[in-house]
Order: sequence, then structure tokens, then C-alpha cells
Amino acid sequence: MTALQEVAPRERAGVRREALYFAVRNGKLMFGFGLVLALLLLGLIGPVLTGGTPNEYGPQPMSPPSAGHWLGTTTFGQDIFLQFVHGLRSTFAVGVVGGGIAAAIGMLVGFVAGYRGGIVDEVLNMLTNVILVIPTLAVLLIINAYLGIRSVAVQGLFIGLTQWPWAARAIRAQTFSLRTREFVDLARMSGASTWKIITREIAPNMSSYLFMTFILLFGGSILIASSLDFIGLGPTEGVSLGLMLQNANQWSALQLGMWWWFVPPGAAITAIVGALYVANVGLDEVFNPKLRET
Amino acid sequence: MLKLDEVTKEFRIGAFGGRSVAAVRNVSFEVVPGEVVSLIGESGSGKSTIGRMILGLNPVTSGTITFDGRPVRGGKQYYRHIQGIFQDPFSSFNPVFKADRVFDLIKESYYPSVPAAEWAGRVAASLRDVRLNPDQVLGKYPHQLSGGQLQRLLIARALLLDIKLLVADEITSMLDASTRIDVLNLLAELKTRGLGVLYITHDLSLGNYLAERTVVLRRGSVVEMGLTDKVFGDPLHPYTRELLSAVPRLNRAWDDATPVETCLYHERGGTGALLEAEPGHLVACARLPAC
Amino acid sequence: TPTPPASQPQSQGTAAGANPDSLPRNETLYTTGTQWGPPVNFNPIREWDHATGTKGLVYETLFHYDATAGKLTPWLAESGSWADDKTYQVKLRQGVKWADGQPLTAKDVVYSFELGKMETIPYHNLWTWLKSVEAADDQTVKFSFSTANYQQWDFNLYSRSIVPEHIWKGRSEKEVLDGINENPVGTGAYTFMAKDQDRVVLRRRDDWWGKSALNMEPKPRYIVDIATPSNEVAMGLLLQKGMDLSNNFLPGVANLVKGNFGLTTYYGEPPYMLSANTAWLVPNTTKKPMDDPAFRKALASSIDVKKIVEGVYGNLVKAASPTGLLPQWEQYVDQSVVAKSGFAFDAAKAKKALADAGYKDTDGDGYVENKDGSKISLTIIVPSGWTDWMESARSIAASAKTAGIQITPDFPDFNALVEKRAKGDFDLLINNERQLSNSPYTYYEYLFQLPVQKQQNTVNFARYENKRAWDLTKQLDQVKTDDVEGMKKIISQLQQIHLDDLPVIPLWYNGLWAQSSNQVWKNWPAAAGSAPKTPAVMWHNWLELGGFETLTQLQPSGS
Amino acid sequence: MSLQVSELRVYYRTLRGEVRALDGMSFELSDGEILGLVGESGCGKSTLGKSLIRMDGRMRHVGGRVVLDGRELPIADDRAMNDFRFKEVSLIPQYAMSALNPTRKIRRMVGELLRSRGAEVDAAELERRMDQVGLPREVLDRYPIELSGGMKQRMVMVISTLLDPSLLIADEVTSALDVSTQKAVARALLGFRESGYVKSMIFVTHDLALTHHIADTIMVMYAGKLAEKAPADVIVKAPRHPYTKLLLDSLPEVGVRYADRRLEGIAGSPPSLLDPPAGCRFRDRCPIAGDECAEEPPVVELAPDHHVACWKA
Amino acid sequence: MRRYFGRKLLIYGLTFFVAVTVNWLIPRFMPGDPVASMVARANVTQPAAAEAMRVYYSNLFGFDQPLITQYLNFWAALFRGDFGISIWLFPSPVSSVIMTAVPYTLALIIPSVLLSWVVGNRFGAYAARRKLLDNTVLPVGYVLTAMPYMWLAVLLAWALGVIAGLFPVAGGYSFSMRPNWSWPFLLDLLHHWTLPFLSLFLVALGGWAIGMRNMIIYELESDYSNYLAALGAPARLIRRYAFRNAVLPQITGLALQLGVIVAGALVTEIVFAYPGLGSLILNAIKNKDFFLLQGTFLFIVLGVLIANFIIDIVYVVVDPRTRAGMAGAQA
Ligand SMILES: Nc1ncnc2c1ncn2[C@@H]1O[C@H](COP(=O)(O)OP(=O)(O)OP(=O)(O)O)[C@@H](O)[C@H]1O
Ligand SMILES: Nc1ncnc2c1ncn2[C@@H]1O[C@H](COP(=O)(O)OP(=O)(O)OP(=O)(O)O)[C@@H](O)[C@H]1O
Ligand SMILES: [Mg+2]
Ligand SMILES: [Mg+2]
Ligand code: NI
Repeated sequence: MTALQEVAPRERAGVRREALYFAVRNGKLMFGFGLVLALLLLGLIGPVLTGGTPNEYGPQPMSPPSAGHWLGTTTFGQDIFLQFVHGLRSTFAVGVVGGGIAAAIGMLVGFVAGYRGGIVDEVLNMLTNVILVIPTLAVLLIINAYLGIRSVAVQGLFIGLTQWPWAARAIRAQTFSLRTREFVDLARMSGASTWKIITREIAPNMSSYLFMTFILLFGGSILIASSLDFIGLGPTEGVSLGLMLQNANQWSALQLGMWWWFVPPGAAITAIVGALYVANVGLDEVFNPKLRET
Repeated sequence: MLKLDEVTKEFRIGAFGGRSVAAVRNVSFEVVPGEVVSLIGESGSGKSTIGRMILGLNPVTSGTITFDGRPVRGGKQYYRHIQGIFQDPFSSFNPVFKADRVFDLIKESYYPSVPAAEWAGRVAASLRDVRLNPDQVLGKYPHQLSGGQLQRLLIARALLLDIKLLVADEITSMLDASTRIDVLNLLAELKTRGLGVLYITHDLSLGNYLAERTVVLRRGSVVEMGLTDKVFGDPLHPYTRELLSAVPRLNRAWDDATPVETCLYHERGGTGALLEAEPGHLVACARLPAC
Repeated sequence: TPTPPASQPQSQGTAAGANPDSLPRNETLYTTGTQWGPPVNFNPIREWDHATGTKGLVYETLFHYDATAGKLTPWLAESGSWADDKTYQVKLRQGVKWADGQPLTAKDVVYSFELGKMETIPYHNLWTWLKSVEAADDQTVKFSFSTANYQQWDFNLYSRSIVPEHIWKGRSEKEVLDGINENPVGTGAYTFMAKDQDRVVLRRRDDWWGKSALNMEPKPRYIVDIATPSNEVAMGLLLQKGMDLSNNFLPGVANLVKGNFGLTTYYGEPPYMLSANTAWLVPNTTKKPMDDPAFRKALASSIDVKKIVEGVYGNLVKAASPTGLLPQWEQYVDQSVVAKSGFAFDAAKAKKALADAGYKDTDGDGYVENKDGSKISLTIIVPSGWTDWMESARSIAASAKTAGIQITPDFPDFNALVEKRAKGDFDLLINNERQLSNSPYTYYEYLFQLPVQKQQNTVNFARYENKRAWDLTKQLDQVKTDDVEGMKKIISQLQQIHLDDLPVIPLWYNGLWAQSSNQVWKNWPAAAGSAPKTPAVMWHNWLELGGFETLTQLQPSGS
Repeated sequence: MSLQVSELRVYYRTLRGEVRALDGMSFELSDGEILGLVGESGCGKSTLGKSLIRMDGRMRHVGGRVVLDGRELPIADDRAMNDFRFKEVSLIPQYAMSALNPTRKIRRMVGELLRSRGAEVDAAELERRMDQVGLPREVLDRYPIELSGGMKQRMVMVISTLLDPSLLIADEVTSALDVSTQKAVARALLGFRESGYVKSMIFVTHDLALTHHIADTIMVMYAGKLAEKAPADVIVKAPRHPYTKLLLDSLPEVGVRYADRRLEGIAGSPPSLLDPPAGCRFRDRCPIAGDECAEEPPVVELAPDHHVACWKA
Repeated sequence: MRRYFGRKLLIYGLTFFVAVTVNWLIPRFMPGDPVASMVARANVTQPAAAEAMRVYYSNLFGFDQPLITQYLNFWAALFRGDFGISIWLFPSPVSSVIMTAVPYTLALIIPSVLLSWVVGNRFGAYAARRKLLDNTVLPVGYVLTAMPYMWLAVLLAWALGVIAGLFPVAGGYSFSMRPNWSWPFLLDLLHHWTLPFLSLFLVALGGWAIGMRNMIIYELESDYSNYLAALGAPARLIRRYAFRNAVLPQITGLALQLGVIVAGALVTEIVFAYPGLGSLILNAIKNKDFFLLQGTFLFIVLGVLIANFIIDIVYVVVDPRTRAGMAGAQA
């Protein structure tokens, strides 16, 4: 995973229109978002179009991809394509919930610590660092093992609750340098409240950065969720790409030559996360002229 | 109107504020209505810090700053009377918004009930005051405007409020010579309308051009202050002299001849009392018997 | 056939040498599927978690049990017989030596059984009906009973390890129960040679008494039992020819058996495996409507077990007979009772039975309601992570739905499930905690044991209270084991009660998972031809049920 | 004749078109001469400086020649220019504060740089030059972060001139410094010429007064073009171009006070270089502009060494 | 300097405290009763015997004491290096169970982290600003770093293990081997280590390469690079400087990524049944062995803290800026 580099906010003179111009011409960005969007659409529309329940047993177990079963069937005759499109949904859901919560906490902590400074910063920074050094998967293992995870939402919640520190740190650093900008002082002198300054002056200034943070958190959440699912600590109900991987592995799909069960979910996760990373670099290039190819 | 009394500012640095540096030490001076006071000193001498303290953006460590007899607290009511303009016009505007948003912020806080049309009128009037054509500057992003335009927008913004004191912190250093003089002239005009101005600069000639009184700052302490004529015409403190001699002038070569008098009193760290060398001219030390 | 090259050159040189660092492949048997973690103890008293082979290969029992023939085989005992109705006398073999050279004596046997007097020892309850154990002489042990539970006694005869008194004497209760027993000294054919995180290595004792006394010799000089972390890894190992015998449940292995992978199972076609235990659907009979036998019967016929057998298990298991008695106990099944009172999957019949018993869908949601009109919404619990059972539970819920019974699968973690099960805080669950044994007694004990406690830990989770059934069970216990007719008579009555009331619903027989590779060892047990008919498992307590004999029948593939 | 620039045109490629930052500059610079380059912000001063040593990725050499000591500088060819850099042309950049690799001690960095250019470090010479600008020797064994801004500035000056280049470009080297440091740095630059470390120098700034102190000749630029070029005293005392005059008029000298004399700025703003108007580019702001100003004024040598581009001069 | 480390140590101390407390706390919020499950595991039919066993284990684990005492005892035990007794592997002490697994995990993590870091950085630096390489190396990097560890692991196990038969797919060393210090055994260890190492290495490699590529582009555009270029310094020198400066954030990145890498190692071990902490954790979870799970968790936290500390030290040694900054901001 590529962590966001903690760089000083850039001068953004004339960024807006230029950004759009470069955005549509940036191959990385277009490819990344295109792929993610395509998979998202598949996840959204797929279940509606195909109908049926993904865990339903079918009459033809272990059959390779065919016209009837686009991605073949499982040991139990379940249609893998059906599971796949449903799995995409929950994978995106975990990403959104986990990434969203982590981004929200990260922003809150980062903004407050960076803007307030002083003792508030010290305390929040300490908290961030503490959680940062704790290996999160280990924590998630413990939590999931003890409390049991029933749903994608809860899984996302826990992932979100443990993922935020680096985002908080990055945002804090950004806020720190932004808050010394004079327009912040000017807003204060216009009688704006702290909250308003954070949300209406500082945050819009790093919107691209925040967005990139969210992207990385999103991808990270998906990866973590798939690891948890794989270990058997995933949600007990429903389908997700991670659970598909777990099942495929548990029922020895590869040893039995059923690559069609094992490959698609992993490839989809890789595609989503990879595409997000690529898009992220694309975004970086769009917003940071230095990175553009000249 | 504005009175600083033995103001000291220490910045805590390091983990948990383990160490501190004194950016401003025991500074006292006053600004009265209709007067421009210029604050001069080398980089890092604490000029901006004083400005920020007056604006309530940094708290003072000790001493008091009073405005019309009341201590500085910041907050909405305070800024109705005191406004500041900073060095860098580009960073004074939020780059993602249109430049005229600074007016909207003022309206939101101070004039929420003024009808939009009337407000537009006031903004336009204020812009014309600073000799800007409203059509040329409204609705544009900061990067579409020049530094001088932005600087004047900020002044117009301050004028929308009924201010009594303006803290102008190096507002001309980013401007080229011709724009700079326009802005200075504008400040001078405002002064005649009864506005008090604290003009912060390290360019002595600019301070001289504008100010009634001058305060020379060195490493956070006032080394010399008084009427501008006196301070510049007859600088008493060696530091002031050094500064003056280093200013490049068109017609005169740098005169190296000025010997830098060492001042033992100063070197011993005795920054104590400012002594009145002559009426209206205070020096921290100099060729005075006490030194 | 090609043999893996890795250890070939060394095999001759070090075959006889002690502690070879690399085991010769053609003299070593690799097994897995017994041990699920690092070997932690070599304590035969801990029958549930000792290292593989502790009992059976290192420590031995007085008898073995031959499930096919249905009789005890004398092992450490030369013979055993009932001197009178309440006294059992065992004659020990001459010349049996402990691994440290000391002879096995009657005192060792007395000591081993008297360990049960300690409260926490698993066979403590033996002493509620065993009065005393005495050594009549060095080779003779006399057991006197207050109540002679013949069926259970036979079970004990082949289940209790005999430990050396001269070494164990003076061990505290804690040590006996929890001790690791680091260097086990047994009478068995193997000793522990090495252990590590993921394996134990056993080496054959060439001075084992059975070589002459039984005229038997287990063929592998070394046995390496590997702790399998997961099924797919075990399958990978089998395919890589690194493993000779896997006692794991390997879903989909049927494909490999049919394919040309050199793998064998007991049967060449479904169900591939011998049966080891019965999986039951256990209703909580203290709750409505499971307290109603009519409902339970309707539920039983609503479940499409065939679908589970085919769908979930890919035909690796066999649907259970209505009595649930394992195929090995076939002779005790009273076919007339089954014909009259048995049940079979029939959604229509289930529907009708429900309606007849007064369970009707009054609110039109597709599910029947209680007789008083309240909703029926049952939950079936199986441990989270037990994927085959989870799938089965889903399948049960689905087929019950067609009959109009609302069941929701729920997967609490194992702990929570154990607690719920013990407290009776559940509607339905799946359970299979009774293995094949010498007698259907153990089966009915599981079904009918009374009294029902506040916490039911191992048996009668259904909390089914039927005094007559429990009395009959106890009565069965007291029938001599050679009195097959007497047993049949009682068992027939028990079957009748079971099928009438269905306190538990038999679903399918779990297999005696054993998939073996012919790469290095051949002559694995199989149903066909002259192959041995013993089970090929290393599971705890199964070595006495023929597992050991399987080892003696193996042949190196190379020869 | 040390440097001859003729009809130099360098444009920037941007999304909205080409910015004509240098649009036909011609001037000469002789050995030992210091040329002060002044002009409003954005008039192309830095562009000129960069063109002479290293063009960045967006700059495009459109036309014109640069000849240094009789050899033409291949300014558009990044590779070929390498032979001239440092040895013939050198630079003290505007960003001197961050020009030193933060993770190398200065001595080591200097050594590696010199060796990479095939030169050996002459420790004695290095130290002598440091003495000259008033830097203590232990600076060499420090990391850049441990130096103050003025020290870094002077260190960069020493490094840039180590190979005794023929031409040195000093781009706004003093703007970030306060007056006393500024004076010291300016003095050091003069000292470099005296000691022969550099032959000639282009001193870029927007501070006319400061330029007057060090430059022999002052060149005033306006909107990518030369406005006026003359010996320093001539520019200050007898400017001929209206822009120069107005610029001088707007300088508040010490002693000038608003109350006494009100200075005036130049009304209006410089034209966009994206699409500069035809004719004299100062026309719009010029108080004396006439009809002829619709034609582009040529650079004429009004007096010896006094070049002006104005019809009215 | 002392202040810097003091502060770091404070954070680590605090982290450890939080970890221990969380660790102690969570079991007390979970459903189910560990002792009950143990008793159930032992096939005790007699209720009396079961009860005796329950009391016995409850005593052993201290569940009958007041919470605060349990908490304090927990700390006291920790300081004695006593993580309790494993339930799953009863009666082995958790610490000894962990200790047998640790060498394997370390042998996997340390080389894969270091090698992937070094190689990844080299690759990334090499690719930066070289169009052709950038366009080939980078996509591969993205795909690698976006792969779920276990997916790559299983694919490798299948392709190189089962199909090609080049590498074993399970265990730390051959089942026919006995640990000893001989070449065949070491080679065997290496043979088993290769696949898990490779999957960890490859995934991490991609991440580092991309991070480095981005960092170095920043550096190549920086003022000091421009200055060097203006003085005609060869690209080699400029790149070397840029690399050195770009590596610094990557060191910090290493600290930030440790948790993720450890997580990856755990999952990979599970796939390859590698006898390290990952497999241990999986089993602890499956068997609801809290003591083992907690012990492993604490151990990992401790390991990561130590690693972080080492990285901190390295960082200070490598980056003069921090040292100067720490000595106090004297400008
Ligand atoms: N937020 C802060 N934290 C710590 N030290 C500070 C802070 N702000 C200013 N200082 C220090 O206080 C001193 C005075 O700074 P100040 O900005 O007031 O100087 P100045 O006279 O305005 O300089 P310049 O001309 O460069 O603007 C400096 O040494 C500076 O390093
Ligand atoms: N990288 C660039 N891309 C596009 N336009 C540029 C670029 N750099 C400079 N310009 C434009 O070229 C013109 C000349 O810029 P230059 O930097 O040479 O001015 P300058 O005289 O050095 O100004 P300053 O005094 O502010 O340094 C300006 O209009 C500027 O906007
Ligand atoms: Mg300042
Ligand atoms: Mg410039
Ligand atoms: Ni003095």
C-alpha cells in the first residue's frame, strides 16, 4: 500500500479548471476510475439483472464456466457469477463503510489536532500514535474473535475504527501548514467560529488530498476485510469476495482444479484496489503539476 | 486608543513546550487615532508577533494590550474595530474560493440583516475607495487578480467595518515599486480620516514615508522609538544607525565609514528601561550617561 | 512408480541407525487429520487431546475391539471372562514388557483402573458401579462390581490405557490429569522419537511383545503424524505425495478418488468412507413446539437429507437410517419397527402431519403457527466456521420451509454454542458426539440418559425425559455382551420409543475419513477384494477399533 | 565582448497558449561588467537568467542566439549545455535557501559536485573564498539546516563560483534577506568580481536602489522586452524611457515623506504576455504615448552604451 | 535527543499499556465461557466430575477473583513473562508455545520486509522519470501491492507447489527431517521458506516501488536537484542525492506499514501452514484459546513496538535534519 506522502499543501493558483483538463487526459486516473466504476456497476446492477440468491445450491456442482454459469459453479452447485456480483456489493460496502468511518475519524482528529494545536494536539497526537503503532489486524483479530462479526456493516465499522490513524496524521500535518496561512487568520478576523473555519476554509483547500486519503482508506479496508474473511472472521451472513476466497480455499478449489472459483474474487479485489491506487497516482498528477509528464 | 504595556511573548517549543523563546520582550507603545506608527526591525525581531497579539491571534505571555481601555480578547466584537492585513496577499485568500468571498464572510458575521442589494452597494463603494473597479475584481478567483489588486481588496474589506485601527503587516513587500506606492498612498489617506495604523515593515524608507512615529525593534525589544523625524534624522542607537546605513539608496553609496559603536550596557543584557534622550525620542541605550 | 528422491539414498545407510535426521521414505508412514495442533501431552488419561498414538501405539489397552466381527480381541490380556455375574477376571499375557524393561503385572492394571477413583479422571463414573480391583497374582486381575454393566464394561476393557505403576505411582491428581507425561513408557509397538510444533514422530519398537505373542508387526518403522492446520493443506500434501494417510474431511475428494491421483478410500464409490458417527438434529424438547412428538416427526420428514448428502457433502457421507444406528450395528436394527414407525423425507406428508397435529398456517405467511396461534420461528444453531454443518443447517432451513416450518440458521461461535447447548437455550442444533463403539448402549445412553440436569454437558441435549427409555437403556447395559438376542430384544423396544417420540432426528452418518495414497504404502483397507476391512484411522480411541491392525497389514509399494 | 545575446525569444508552453516571456531580447555584456537587470514582476527577468543556463521543461527556445566568449551557447540543447554549465556559466538561484541537499554535509556535497564535473577540490582555495564572504570554516562540516538563511545564501555563492565561470547569473539573491545581510551579500558579489572569480555577472532584482550599488550597467525590462539599458548612473540620473522614469519616481527614498511629497505609482498594469499587444508594450500606461507607439519601437543607442526602446526618448 | 527518545518511549509505553488493557478487557465482554468450552472438550459424562473440572479450571485461570485483582494479577504475571496457560494446548504455558513459533515468523518477516524494502526502493527509484520502465514496472507494482496476501499465496502454492512441484506447500521443514544444524536440513528449511517468503516479498515489493517512485519524482523536481542540474552535475549524482532523500520518508513508511506487513505474514503463514505465529493465531481463534490469543497479540504488539523503535533510531541516524531539529531549533 502506498501511504500518502506527507507533503506541504501546494499552491493551488488556477488549479480548478486545469485540474479538470488534466483529469480527463490523465490515463491513470481514467483507467483507475473506469475500472472501479465498471466493477461497481456490475455489483449494483448484476444482482438485479441476474436475480436469484447467491448461496442457492444448484444441480450442477463443480462445473467450469459455461454459457449457463458464466463463472462456473462451486462444489455445491452455487453459481459463482451470482456470488461474484453480490460479493462485489459487500466488498464495496466494506470499503465505503470502513473507508468512510476511518476518513471521518481521521479528518476529525486531524483537523482538530492540527488546527487547535497545543495540548489538544498533544493528546490527540499521542492517541493517534498509540493506535498507529498497534498492529491493527491483530486488534481486529482479537475483537472479531471475541465479539464475533455478523454483518458487513459491523465489519466495516471495526475496520474503520482501527484504520484512521495514518489518515489523521497526514491530515493533521496538512492542517498544520494550512492553519498558518493568512486566510485562516482573516476568517478569524471575520468572526468565523473554529468549526466554520475548519469546514469552510481548511477542508475545501485540501479536498483533493482528503479524497485521496479516502481512496487509500477505501482500498485498505477492502484488503483488511478480505484478510479477515479469509481467516474465517468475516461476517457469517451474506457473500463477499473475501468469503468467496475463504470458501474456495476451504473447499480446496485449486487442488480440485476449480480455478474459476478461486481466481475471480481475488482478481476482483486486486482490480478494485489496484485501480484505486492507480487512480490515486493519477489524481496526484492532476493536482500536482510537478508530477505531470512534461 | 491602542496601548501596549510591557508586553512579552514567549513561544513554547519542543515536546510539551519544554523550552521557550522570547519573541517579544517588554514592549510598550501606543497608537492614537489618525496616526501611523511604523514598526521596524530585521527579520525575526518580533514585528509580526506584536501585530498578531494586537489582533488577538496570539495570546500574550505577560503584560497587557488594551484597546480603548479594554483588554484584547479577539472575538467578533473586537474585530469590528480592529482589522489586520498580512504580508502575503496571495495566501490571505482561500485559493479555492472566489476572492470576493472575504466580503461575504464579513456580511455573514456582522451584517446578516443587510439586504443583498444594499450590501453590494457598500462593497462597491468600498472598492472604489481603494481605487478598484468593482467590475474588474468581483467574481474572480484570487489567482486571476494581481497582488496589488488583492492587497487593495483586503483593505476594502477592512473598510467595510467601522474600524479604528488597522494592523498592516508588511503589506507591500510583495508588490513592485509602482503598486507599492499606490498602497502606501491609500494608507496615508485613511490616516487622515482618523484611522490609526500600525505599519509593520523592515523597509526603513517605507516606514519613513508614512509614519508619524517609529518603533525600532531588535530581537524582541524596543531599542529606539519616537517621532519618525527624530529617529531617522538623528538615530541614537547604534543598531538603528546600522540599519539605516545598510539601506541602499539611489543617490548615495553605502557609507562604510559609520563606525558601529558597541554598547556595553546592551551587551551585558541590560535591555531595561528606555530612556528619553530628548522629548519624544526614547532609546534603550546609546551615548547616554546611563549606558 | 517413481518414489520421491529426497530420502532415497540415505534409506539403506540409516535404516537401522538410531535417530536418523532424515527418515527413510519407504519405511515411514505419514499421517494427518488426528492432531489439530502441536502435540501437547503424551498422557493417555487425556483421551481427548493426547498426542497421536499415545494410546494405541505407545500405551495399550487390555483388549481391542473388532467392529466387523463384533467382539473383543485380547490384547494385553490373554483372556478375560466373567467368573460370576459380578466378577470379571482378566488373565494377562506373559512376557509383556514396558519400554523400560520392567514386566507388565497385574498391579499395573489395578493401578490404572484405580486412577479412576480420582474425581476428575474421565472414567471416574466407572467407580459408581465397580466395587474393587484386585491383583490375584502377577498375571490375574479380579474386578468386582456392585452393578454389572456388561456393555459399558466391554467398552472400558478396550478403552482404558494401562499405565506403569512403577513410574506413575505417587503422581498427584493434577499431574495425572494435566501432566504432560513427557517421556511416556508404554507397552506398545512404538515409542515417541521426536516431536515438534507440527508433528510427532514415532519409531517402532523392535522388541515389542506382540511380534511373537500376536504374530503381528506394524509395517512402518516410523510414523510421522502431522498436525494439519486445514483441509486444503492436507489435500495439497496428499496430491504432492507427501502424505500417506489423511484422516481429514476433504470435501471434493471424490473427484480425486475417481481421477487418476493414486488415492484410495474404503469404497470406490459413494459414500467412499466407513461410517464413524451419526449426525443428529437435536430439538430442545422442553420448548414449544418441539415438546410435541408429532411436530418432531413432521419436522423429521420435512428434511431433505439426500440434498445435504449430495449437495453439501458431495456424497461423501451416507444418509442415516431412521434409527440412526451406524451400519456397523445393522444387526440390531429391528426392520419391522423401522417399517412401521420410520420416517422418510416427504414434504407433502410432513405438511399433512403438521396439519393433522393442529399446526396450521393461520396468518397466511407460508409458515405454520402453534396450536394456540402464536408464531413458530425456530433457530438452528451450529458452530460458526464449521462450514459443512453451516451449509447443512441452511439446507435444513430451506427444506423445512417447503413444509411450512420457519427455521433460521444461526452460527454462534463454538463457545457460545456449548453454553447454549448446556443450558438448553436453543431450539435446534446439530450434534454428533457419539462414536461407533462396541455396543448401541452408548448410542442410547446419549439419547435417553436421565436425570436431566440444569447443565447437560455431553448427552441428552434434547432434554428428553422418558423414564422407561432410560430404564430400558440401563437394562440393556446389564445384558451380557454375548447375548445378542437379549440385546436385540431391548434395542427393538428402544428403537420403537425413539421412532415414536423422535427425541433426536438422525440425519446422516459422518464418515470415517480416510484417504490414503498408494505411493509408498499399499494394501489399504477397502471394501473390495481381499483388502483388510479394518478402519484406517489414527483418531483417538480408534487404534483399538482396528486402526492398529491396519498398520500391520500395510505393504511397501516398492516391493 | 563576453556575452552577446541577440534577438532571444523564449516562450513558455501553457494550456492557454504560449507565454512570450522573452520576446526578442538583444544586449551585450563585456568582460568584468556587472549588469543589473530590473523590471516589474513577471517581465521576464528570471526567464532570461534561466535561458542562459538551464531551461526548464516548459520553456521553448523560439529564436535568437547567445554567444559567450565567442562560442555560441547551445541553450536549447540540455546535453550540450552541460559543458558550459558551472565552468562557463553559473548561477546563484533565487531559491538559495533550499538549493543545498539537506542530507549531505556541505564539504562532502561540494566534493562530490566538483568531482562529478571533473575538477578537484582545492581546500585552501575553498576556504579562502569562504573567508572572503565571511563564512567560518566549520560551516563545511555542517548540514545546510544548521545554517542561517544568509549563511546558506553565501555558501551557495561560493559553490557556484568555484570553477571561476565567465558569466554568473544572480537571480534575486537578496530579496529574502534583511537590509544588513543584503548589504553583506551584495558586497561579497562585488568582491567576487574583484578577485576574478567571475568575469561578468547578471544581477537580477527588482530593487533599483540596490542595483545601483553594485551594477555597472542597468538594464530595465518591460513585458519581455528591453526598455532601457545604460550605465548605472545614467539610468538613475538621466533615464530616457518613460517607464524607467516613472519607476524611479515611485521609489520612496529615505527622507521622502508622504506629508512632504506624495509619490505616484504607474497607473495600470503590464500586459499579458500570452497575447501581448502589438506596438510598444508600455503604450497603455505611458503618459506620453503617441500614435507612433502603435509601431514597435526599435532599440536604439541614443548615447554610447545607452540603449532605449522608445519613440519618444 | 534524549527528549525525542523519551517522547517516543512514552508513546510506546502508552501503546503497550493500552494494548494490555484492551487485551484484558475484551474477553470479559465476550459471549460464552471459556471454561465451559474446555469442560465440554473433555468428554466427561458425570456431572459431578464436570463440575469438579470446571472449578479446577476456574481457579487456575482466576475467573473467580474480583476484576481489579484479575487486572493487577494480569500485569504482575506479564512482568514475570507469564502469559498464562494455553487452553488449546493445555497445559503448555503460552509463552513457550509462542516461543516455538516466533523463529519461523521472524525468519519470514525480517528478510521479506528488508529485502522488499531495499529492492522495491531500488526498482521504484530506477523507474521514476524513465518513461519506458515507468510504464512497465509500475503497473506490475500496482497489481502486486493491490493483491490480497493470501490470494497470491494460494496461487503460488498451487502453481509452484502443486502443479510444478518445485516447492513444498506446507510446514516449516520436511516431515522426514529432524531439526539439526546440517546443510541438508538448512536447505530443506530454505526450501519450505521460499514460497511464503515470496508471497510476502512480492506484495510488499510493489508497494515500496510505487512509493519510492513517487517520492523520488518529488525529489527530482526539488530545488537542490535543480541547482545541481544547473551546475551541470551528471544525472547519476542528482539521482543519488534524490534517492537518499527519498529513502527517508520510506523509512517512516516502513514504520507505518509494519502492522500491515505483520498482518500479511500472519495470513500467509496460514496459507502455507507455516508453523509461525499466524498459524498459532488461527488455531487460537478456532479453539477459543484466549490466553494464547492474548499472548500472541501482546507479543506482536511488543514486536512491532520494538521494530518501530529500531526504525526510529535508524531514522535519527540517517537523517541529519531530525538530529539538528532535536538539538533545538537554533536557527
Ligand atoms: N508560532 C511560533 N512558534 C514558535 N516561534 C515563533 C512562532 N512565531 C514566531 N516565532 C519566533 O518568534 C520570533 C519573531 O517572529 P516574527 O514573525 O514576529 O518576526 P518578524 O519580525 O515578523 O520577522 P519577519 O520580518 O521575517 O516577518 C522569531 O524568532 C520566530 O522564530
Ligand atoms: N513555468 C512557467 N509556465 C508558464 N509561464 C511562466 C512560467 N514561468 C514564468 N512564466 C511566465 O513568464 C513570464 C516571465 O516570468 P519570469 O519568472 O521570468 O518573471 P520575473 O521577471 O523573474 O518575475 P519576478 O520578479 O516575479 O521573479 C511571466 O508572465 C510568468 O507568468
Ligand atoms: Mg513578519
Ligand atoms: Mg524572477
Ligand atoms: Ni546598548
